[in-house]
Amino acid sequence: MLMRREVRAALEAMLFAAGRPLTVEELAQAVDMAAPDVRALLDELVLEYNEKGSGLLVAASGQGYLMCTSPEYAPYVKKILGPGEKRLSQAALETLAVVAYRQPVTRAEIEAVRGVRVDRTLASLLARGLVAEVGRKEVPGRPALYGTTVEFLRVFGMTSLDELPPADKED
Amino acid sequence: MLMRREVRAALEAMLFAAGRPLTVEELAQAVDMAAPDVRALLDELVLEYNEKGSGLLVAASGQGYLMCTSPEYAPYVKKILGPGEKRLSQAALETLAVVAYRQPVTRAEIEAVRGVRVDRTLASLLARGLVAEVGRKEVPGRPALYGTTVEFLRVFGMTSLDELPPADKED
Amino acid sequence: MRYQVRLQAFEGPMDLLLHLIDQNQVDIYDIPIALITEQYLDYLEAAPDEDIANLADFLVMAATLLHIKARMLFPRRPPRDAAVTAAEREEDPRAELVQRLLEYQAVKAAARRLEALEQGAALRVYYRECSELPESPDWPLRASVQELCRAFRSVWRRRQEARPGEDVVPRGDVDVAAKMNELVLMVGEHPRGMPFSAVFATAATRREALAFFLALLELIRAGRVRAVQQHLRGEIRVSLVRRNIPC
Repeated sequence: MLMRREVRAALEAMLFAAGRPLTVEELAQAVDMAAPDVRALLDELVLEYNEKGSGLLVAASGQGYLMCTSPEYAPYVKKILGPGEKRLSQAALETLAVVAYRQPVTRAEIEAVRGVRVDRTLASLLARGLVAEVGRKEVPGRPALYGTTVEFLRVFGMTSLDELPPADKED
Repeated sequence: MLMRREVRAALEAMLFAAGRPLTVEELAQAVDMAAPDVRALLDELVLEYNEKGSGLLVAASGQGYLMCTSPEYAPYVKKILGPGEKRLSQAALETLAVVAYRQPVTRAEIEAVRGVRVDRTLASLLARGLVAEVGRKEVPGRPALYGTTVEFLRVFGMTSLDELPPADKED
Repeated sequence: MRYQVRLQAFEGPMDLLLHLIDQNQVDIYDIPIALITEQYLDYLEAAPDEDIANLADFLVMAATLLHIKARMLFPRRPPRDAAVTAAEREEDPRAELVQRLLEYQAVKAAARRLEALEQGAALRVYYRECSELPESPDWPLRASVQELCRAFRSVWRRRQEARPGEDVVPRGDVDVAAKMNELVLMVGEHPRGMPFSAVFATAATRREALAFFLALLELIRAGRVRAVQQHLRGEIRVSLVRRNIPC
């Protein structure tokens, strides 16, 4: 049986290494503890990282718990990582925006908003792992429903979809 | 001008996100501070992470400073990253091949052959113990020379480097 | 008026419509449909041949615009103003189009914000860049010698295709220490100084030239060689530093 301090450290190590949000269940299974106990420890970590003014952050989101850098140090991280990956095209960004704000959404629904066919753009977003099929719509033809992925969160630097900038405000 | 606490946090964030050893010079440039001051802060971080029994570690090596998981929590990390054998990525395999056939070889020489930066790949091969620093090249700057390890022989099922198939024959 | 702007410059018919509304500085809630339709059709007519494949989406919107225009010719209500209720606005033939335009405008704004996040222009968090290999040595790795050998050959082939003719890192590599000795002998033969450029004339490859250069720097640093430039942009001459040789 691990000591409490050790479990916390194990959780830290796992969150660090994964590079993606981990669910309480995954983590609980790994440390062989009950999920509620693990959740309590995780929430402690969230608070602690937040309070000590570290450059890192443990964030709880719908997808699970995630370790990432604090937003206030983003400019420094950007300097080290260099310029971002290749830019998404305008068509890809618009399609992605519709998926992000309307998910789950069918292809026909995206096309209705953008006023153009999106089959190729959607295929490339699926291939890049920014969008995934998340189900089928229960209407005749049962069209695929699309949603954003964890990779989407990673590329746009969010810990959860709640951080999507509000859609109705003009800028 | 950043406060001392902020510089530390910025260093943490950069080390976290980079996933490879960062040199004092790189970090100093990013936070716009003198290298010796940054080195002192980094050494503080090394001590602190070590003392507080975190699941993470800041380690100084010949290549610079690296943030990684504490070795004692490796079994948990392994559980989370998924069971089963891992295949080497093409990038890792190619870098390893250049080291194996051209050893001892400097990083710049590997990069000249592969035509891409290899610092991250090389760092992960070093961390995994497939490659090690075997000396310094006696040219200005004395860059590190790399060679393969006993672990490399074990993974590839060889008893000695003489068993490497000749590379100049076409297959 | 003809517009020689390619349709491809627009992300679709909605984008073109927003552009026209913007250009004419008209209220999106009160679109002068006849004017906008006319300008829209002008764009389509002026479309170069390459844009034809792209035209279908634009034609659907053209039909919608013409339909709205036809319905507008038979006004059933007085001109709209802010006091008109939502139910009444529903009956405006333009209402659905306005709704779609507003929605599309929001999508464009959202796309811009996503772009800023992607480029790191806005504050964002960074996930860890995972190393490709698990660090623990007890992690089983699957790899074969054949695979390794193939990888090396493919790297080598790519390299030679990329830079034919140029010498790739030779096995023994060029030895800077040896070059230092060579340089001392060469420079010694020029009592009045050896032209800098001549130092490199004997180098067969770029790497060898680099080795010469590094050797030269080392010699200068060690005080065994002096490099002198008589005037600005003049030739640099390299000469040995004579020491009192004890007999």
